[in-house]
Amino acid sequence: MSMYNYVFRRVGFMAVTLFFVTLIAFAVTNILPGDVALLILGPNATDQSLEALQTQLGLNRPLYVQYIDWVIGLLQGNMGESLRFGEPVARLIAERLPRSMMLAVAATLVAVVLSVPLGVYAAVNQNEAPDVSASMFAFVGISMPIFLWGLVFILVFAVWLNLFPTGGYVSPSEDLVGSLTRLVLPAGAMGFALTAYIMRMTRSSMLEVLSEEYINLARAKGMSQRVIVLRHALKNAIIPVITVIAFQFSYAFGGVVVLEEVFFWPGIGRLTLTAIQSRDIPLIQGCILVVALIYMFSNFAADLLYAYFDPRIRYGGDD
Amino acid sequence: TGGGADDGTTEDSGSSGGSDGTESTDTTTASGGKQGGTLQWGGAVPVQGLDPHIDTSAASKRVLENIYEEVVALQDDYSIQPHLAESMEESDDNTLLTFNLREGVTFHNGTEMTSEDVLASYERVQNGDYLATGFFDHVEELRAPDDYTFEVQLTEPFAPFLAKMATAELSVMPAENAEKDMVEEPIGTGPYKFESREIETSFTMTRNEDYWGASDEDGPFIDTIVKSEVPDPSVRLQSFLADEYDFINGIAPKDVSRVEQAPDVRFEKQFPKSLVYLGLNCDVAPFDDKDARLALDYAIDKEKVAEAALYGTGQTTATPATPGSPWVNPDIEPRPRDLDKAQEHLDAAGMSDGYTATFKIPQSYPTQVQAAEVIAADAAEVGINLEIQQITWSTWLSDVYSNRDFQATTSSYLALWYPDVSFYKFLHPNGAFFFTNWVNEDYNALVEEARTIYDEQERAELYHQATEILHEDRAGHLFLWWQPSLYGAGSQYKGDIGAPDGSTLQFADNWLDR
Amino acid sequence: MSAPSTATDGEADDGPLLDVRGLRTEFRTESGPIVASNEVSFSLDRGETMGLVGESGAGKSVTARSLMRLIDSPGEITGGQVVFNGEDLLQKTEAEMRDIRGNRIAMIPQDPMSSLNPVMTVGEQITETIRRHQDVSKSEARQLAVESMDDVGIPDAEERIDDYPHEFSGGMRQRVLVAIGFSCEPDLIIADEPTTALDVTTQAKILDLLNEMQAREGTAVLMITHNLGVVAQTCDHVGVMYAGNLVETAELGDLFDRPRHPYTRSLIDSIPEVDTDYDELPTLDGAMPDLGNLPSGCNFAPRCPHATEACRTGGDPSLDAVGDGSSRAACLHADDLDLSESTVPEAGTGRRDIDRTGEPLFEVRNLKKYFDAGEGVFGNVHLSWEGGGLPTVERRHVKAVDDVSFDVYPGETVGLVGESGCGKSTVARTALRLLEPTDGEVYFEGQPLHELGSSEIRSLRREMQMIFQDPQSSLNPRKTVGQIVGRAMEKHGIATGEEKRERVGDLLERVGLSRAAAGKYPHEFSGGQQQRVAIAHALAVEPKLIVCDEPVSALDVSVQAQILNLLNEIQEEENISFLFISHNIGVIRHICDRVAVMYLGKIAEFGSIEQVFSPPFHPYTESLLSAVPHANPDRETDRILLEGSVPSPINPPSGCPFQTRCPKKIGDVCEQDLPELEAVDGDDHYISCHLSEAEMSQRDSFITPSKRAETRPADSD
Amino acid sequence: MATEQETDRGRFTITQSQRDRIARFVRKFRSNTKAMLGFSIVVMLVLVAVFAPLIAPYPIEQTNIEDRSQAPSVEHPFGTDDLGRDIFSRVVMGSRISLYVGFGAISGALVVGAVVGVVAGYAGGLTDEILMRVMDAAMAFPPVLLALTLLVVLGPELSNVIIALAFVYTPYIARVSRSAALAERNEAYVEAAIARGESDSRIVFSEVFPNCMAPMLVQGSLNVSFAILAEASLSFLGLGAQPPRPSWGLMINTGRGFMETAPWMLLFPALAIGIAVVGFNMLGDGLRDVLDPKVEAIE
Ligand SMILES: Nc1ncnc2c1ncn2[C@@H]1O[C@H](COP(=O)(O)OP(=O)(O)OP(=O)(O)O)[C@@H](O)[C@H]1O
Ligand SMILES: Nc1ncnc2c1ncn2[C@@H]1O[C@H](COP(=O)(O)OP(=O)(O)OP(=O)(O)O)[C@@H](O)[C@H]1O
Ligand SMILES: [Mg+2]
Ligand SMILES: [Mg+2]
Repeated sequence: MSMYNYVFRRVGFMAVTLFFVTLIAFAVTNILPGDVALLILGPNATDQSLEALQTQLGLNRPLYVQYIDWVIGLLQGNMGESLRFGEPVARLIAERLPRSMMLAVAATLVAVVLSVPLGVYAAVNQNEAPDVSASMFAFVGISMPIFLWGLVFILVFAVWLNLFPTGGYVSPSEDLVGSLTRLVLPAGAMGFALTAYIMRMTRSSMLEVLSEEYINLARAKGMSQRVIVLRHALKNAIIPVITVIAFQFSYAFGGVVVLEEVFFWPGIGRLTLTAIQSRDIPLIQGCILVVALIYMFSNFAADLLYAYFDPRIRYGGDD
Repeated sequence: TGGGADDGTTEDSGSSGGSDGTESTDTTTASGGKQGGTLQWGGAVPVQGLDPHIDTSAASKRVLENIYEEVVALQDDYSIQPHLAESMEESDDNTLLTFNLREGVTFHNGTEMTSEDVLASYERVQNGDYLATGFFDHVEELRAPDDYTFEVQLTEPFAPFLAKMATAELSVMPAENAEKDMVEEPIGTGPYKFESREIETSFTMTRNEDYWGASDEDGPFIDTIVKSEVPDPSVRLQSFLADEYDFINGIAPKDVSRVEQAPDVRFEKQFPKSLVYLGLNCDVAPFDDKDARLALDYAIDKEKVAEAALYGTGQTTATPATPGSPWVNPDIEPRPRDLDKAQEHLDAAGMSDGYTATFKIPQSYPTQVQAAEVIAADAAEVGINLEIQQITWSTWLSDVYSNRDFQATTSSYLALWYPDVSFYKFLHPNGAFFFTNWVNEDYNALVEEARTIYDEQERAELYHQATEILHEDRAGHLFLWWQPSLYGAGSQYKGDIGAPDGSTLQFADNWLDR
Repeated sequence: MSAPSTATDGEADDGPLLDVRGLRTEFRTESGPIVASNEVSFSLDRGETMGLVGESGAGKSVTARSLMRLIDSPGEITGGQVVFNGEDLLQKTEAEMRDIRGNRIAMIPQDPMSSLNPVMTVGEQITETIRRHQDVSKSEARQLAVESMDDVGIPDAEERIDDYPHEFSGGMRQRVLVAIGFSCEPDLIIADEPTTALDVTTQAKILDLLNEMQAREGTAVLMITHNLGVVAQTCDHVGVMYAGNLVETAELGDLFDRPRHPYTRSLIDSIPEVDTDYDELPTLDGAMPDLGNLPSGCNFAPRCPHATEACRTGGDPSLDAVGDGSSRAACLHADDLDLSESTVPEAGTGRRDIDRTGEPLFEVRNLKKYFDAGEGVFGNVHLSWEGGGLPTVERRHVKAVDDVSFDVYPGETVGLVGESGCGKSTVARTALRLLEPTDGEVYFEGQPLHELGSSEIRSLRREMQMIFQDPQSSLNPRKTVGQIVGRAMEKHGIATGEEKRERVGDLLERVGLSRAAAGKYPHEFSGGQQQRVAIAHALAVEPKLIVCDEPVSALDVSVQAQILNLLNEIQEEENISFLFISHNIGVIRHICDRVAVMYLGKIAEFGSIEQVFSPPFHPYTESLLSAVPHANPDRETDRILLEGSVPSPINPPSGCPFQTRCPKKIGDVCEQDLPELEAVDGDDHYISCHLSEAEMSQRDSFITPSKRAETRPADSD
Repeated sequence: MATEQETDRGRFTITQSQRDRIARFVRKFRSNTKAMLGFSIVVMLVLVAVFAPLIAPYPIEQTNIEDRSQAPSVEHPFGTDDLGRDIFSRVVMGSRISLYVGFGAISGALVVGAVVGVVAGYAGGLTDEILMRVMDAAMAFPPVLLALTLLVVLGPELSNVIIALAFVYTPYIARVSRSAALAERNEAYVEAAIARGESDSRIVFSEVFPNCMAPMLVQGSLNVSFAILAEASLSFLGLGAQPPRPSWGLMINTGRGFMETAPWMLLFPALAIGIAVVGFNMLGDGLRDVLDPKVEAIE
């Protein structure tokens, strides 16, 4: 019952946010300097042909009309055509998105696998050696820009140790092993950088939960430390962590912009960068919109997971 | 706009269609000695458009030159010889060009090439809006009197036309394709066939089994060529050294010594590839003042700039003419650094304390960024404050080139083996790539005249004079250096690397010896 | 059910079940060590109940947790013995302790809302205890859990066992906690304020349950509370704690008849009792000292009316037997003092009469306030899946206040009483237009507040002030007391500059603080002092009406009495009217002239104190009054225990809102018709009920005015 | 808005209890290792930045090709870069850029974010809903990506980097200050102020705002480190600080090409960034521990 209401409400929020997302995406790209028509026609174009193309593309209509048209197009699944590639934006994105997804998911997995146990361990041993070293580890992870970790990982694991390829992408359907070996370094580098935040959240969430009354009661019931930590505390502590994980997942999509460049991973990050560098406005709009959508949907998924983990929401206790 | 262009300006840009597909699987079949194998190529700049008539980028040409061919072709000695034509004739007044086409040349789609196809390809350019369209202002008529004869009737003697015919801008495609505005799947007659590509990711070509020119000596040998797009030079080099590629292009000058020292690696250098220059906008202050330009010229130590950026792989110059060609004026040298003279010119310009100007550098060229830093540091010593702004290539195109909204910039031309391009396209107000706003009527008259002259000696004389004017008047193009193409290949990679024009690649006579 | 007891039966039968000797627990804090439990000694026999009372921070909980060795860093048990079943628990290993916790010694915590793990079903939380300590299978454990839920009176235990805690009401959750406590048939249960967080009606039920369970299982109980009423109703023995020490222990009767420690006396006296009538509550000045900074003599000496020079020096006295009764006290003068008499002055004259002939100062007519249910702008939009097919969208409202009318005359105190969530605070806020009313009219001195614009309202605010429940939260932590109080004067142009400072100083003295308090920040004061600052803030603008929303609920009894006295005093001097909200019947009884009893957003009964506390009663009023625990062990009230819990204000029941729980429900009429609030016995007593007056008058009055002495039977010695 | 008590004694004299408050804060702060370490690093950075011209032994822009890519030595403790410039001097001067960007961007974000957040949190209802949805929407774009796009619009200048990053981090601050304001909104002192007849704007800025500062400070401090990292990423992509400015990000970008031949070109600027980022992170973390009563209760 209440779960439906909860979802219903989240969808409502998302719709409003989505509206602003499209507005921002449109606004930001439409103040980009550089004449689209000129970019299409190239430097040799004449003034007449420029003007003709501008009219043809509808570039000299009022902005709000262009916005409405764009949104209507979006609703019909039409994101326009890339100026740079001359292909439908949607197709370009659809081709690359799964790869970035693969990278972001793998990175998030690496981060979660590293950080959640570490955070729990740190919280349980608060202010002691394990806590301090976990913090240190986390600090190292966030102390450098992600691309630098990418470079370091390449140098160490690919060039010096020659364990993994330096980069590139192979489709898993073609060559699963090759695909996975190429995934290791970028996912590792990004996962490493994401670890800190998730760990920090796990730790503080865990600390908070450990000071809850029901934990005291569990101890008063004679439960062992292990049961208390794993059964009573973690289940509660993980709930806010989910939000952070979702956030980091979408953050990973931001990180891929640079990281994909380093590992020449042909995902949406590189596409976006190309689009920005060549001022391919429809493509920029499409890319940042899609990345923003991923943010929104991963948050939405987090909200659902949240509800799944938290029976108060699942069975409606909030109203 | 007048005048076509030979090569584009740099190795970027372009807008054109393309197609996509998935990568093919590697199948290495060795049938006899050199034949077979898959070449893994770590490429510097991603392949751009696939329409040879419109795409200006060298990156596209590096692959398209293996797929498309032209009626005539450039040779290593910069001479032009018939290629798809068996022979050619020029009338005495140089206005009628007659070509006897080869028989038995087939396109990749299996149809035979005839003069219809050549005619259709040329008419496409003539009637469309392509790179070489401007050259057809000098064409009176195109004719295909029979299946294997093709004629070009010029309105007047126009030397650059034949040279243009040797470039991809006039490559031959099937008539049915020539009717299309945009070619998405390239079909040519060349030794390699287009297989598939994924934009910004990879490009695959396969050997053309039915290539008309196939031979045991000249290939083509390699079955499949896979170009992986790896724009970052460090990453590319690292991957190459980790044996992930047989071959890479675009080695950064700073890494040359590393590649040279690496075991089992072939280092190849092809000089010259391109000319890098400092562009000054002669329409706006401060560079509308010749003395201000000269002050900057004297302030810069060009040897040092070239050394800083190129690590000894390049060569400074004061002329746009290709080194070693007859067009080079041997008497003109780059101005040596002389701070006193610089100050004199500043005084003359009424800017004794120097001046400030923005310095827009396309960020995708690390050598130019490095050079800019040294130039700015040198200039600062006489009070000339150049504020570096890194900009993207498209910003460069729209702001600097198109709107001419800049004060100083750097850019490059690809190897300009044909002098008209060097002297006309960039420096004549009617040139296709004129943007520094430097106008000198004497100079213009000289380069215009040169276009109609077929005698090498005579033309060279005109270009030598033009160079003098460029130098004395301190044109908006302040030439910095000529730089080479730098390639690395595994020791298994055999054959000559590169193409006569210095910037593209021809793989036909290359093979893999694994 | 063989519990692995650590003691042999023989041993256990010898001594007391629990013998605590010189227990000492310290906390190391930044500002030095705090001894939260100092030399605490007491013993407890099998099946007995001992109460541990004292003000907040006295060390009750720390003592209880020390018994179970549940003290965490930075705390540490630094001395003493806890002999349980003949064995010293302090010598046991952690693993051995784990076998005892929840098994031989169980705990019932204070707050049912936060003591159950929200992500585990109640069943899981009960069975895990059982399986931890008993060698039973999963299904057996589940069966046992169902039984124990049955035992504590959770209906439909079989179905509800898989529910999550939030699906239970507060009272039901407390039952679950009781079930967990008793699930392994422990020898000792430590109940730390098990009913403090509950409404009176629920509290009464839980106390009954505890008594019943204890009687059945023969379990000993250590009952921690600050409510002497609870002690009087449940305990055999009492220990009184003050500043980390046990200052008196005695059998229940002895403690109330003849307290031996002056602190105990004051504690008993400070409680406003429902059945007595006094002008001024006896108070205990000052507050409990900071445990990190104890006085050099007897800890209580600074507040003690009987303190002598000897008390102020020479350390804290030890707990020694006094007289020939069961009492032990830690007082130098325990033998000399006779504290059997209350220090309360002779029964008072009651509250002065109010002239209600003129216009009321404040009048509320048919006030309604509906909130959007849920959070956020879309919060109240609700998908309804009823009726099958496609869901329909509804907007849902919390009917927090639904048609409430009352008035307040100058100089009068009108009380609003009712259980948590019935809408008291909302009435107050809406009437003052801190919230926009959904409907209804509010007049202040004849001016229609509901029609005024926001700037007019703002200037009227000078006349109407508010005091809140949580004094700490009602004072901006970043401003000094002087700034807070002075701001109000400045705002309404009462005084500025030097004059303002002067007045602030006067005002602070008026509410019992020093002038120097103006320069301090709120956090430097105790709760009681903070509430004084809040009162000064309210008084600063010389209002005619002050709305007090539970102004004393967060305070300890001794401090509570001080504040109530202060409010009464101020009213007398300034002729201010109060709208006084409380759920504490005793407090209402003491401070109000008239009272409105609220239930589910509506007024059930309205009239003067005498009228409301005497028949005829609204059935809800009756059960509310009957449920109040009296701090008098000899008094038994015939309590009416209400079934179920308060329905949701989103979907209130049809007809009479109380019909779902009413013990006197007469039938369909209650379910269908909403009773009017009608005058009974004279024109100013209103009851909203379908019952006849006779049916509502079957019980005696809850108050016997001016007969305090008579209701205290144990005066003779 | 100081009361007479304060103004009489002069604005900058502090009362005893203020002194106690500060002393308490200082004591807690000093006993928190993380906070102290972070604070020391930040102070050190600020000192280096302020005295950079005195510390740096060489001019930072003069190129010297003969001395290019020298390994660390006595004359050049951090070595020289590919144009022969002293890396130590450049790293020292670079601290100015990083701090300028970090502080500049985050001060901007703090001003706007705090106002938006506090107003939204206080006003509630539709205002809150709309403001927060806008912030959500802005947050949906990854910071570096959004900053990148903005920089293409604004042009690659340091001041634009600051503007872009301020824009990008505003929603983060707004979110934090909103939830702080929301919590404060429920405190009775706000209602007391309404009951006293205060105007909304005064309540927001004089009552609620000061109480929301702590979480904003924490978030701000963490965001400074994000901004420093983001500047590096933007420089990596060519849109941050412009050469020959000694931006750490720019130096890393150049240095990465020399990772194997002249690793010091990368190492020292990277270390500098790492230290700065860790410093601000620790400071933020530590501040959170010190300022958050809940954490205090736990520890
Ligand atoms: N973890 C701790 N750290 C420091 N001091 C503590 C800690 N726990 C308790 N104390 C101190 O011990 C004293 C006694 O606390 P305790 O919780 O036992 O009081 P209480 O009598 O149960 O009060 P209440 O009625 O408020 O529950 C308090 O003054 C408190 O300051
Ligand atoms: N701002 C609000 N939004 C939605 N519902 C509210 C709001 N404020 C109060 N309510 C609801 O209105 C009802 C009455 O609340 P109110 O605070 O007036 O009760 P109360 O009698 O003062 O209770 P308590 O004794 O717990 O203070 C409750 O169900 C509460 O949940
Ligand atoms: Mg307690
Ligand atoms: Mg209330």
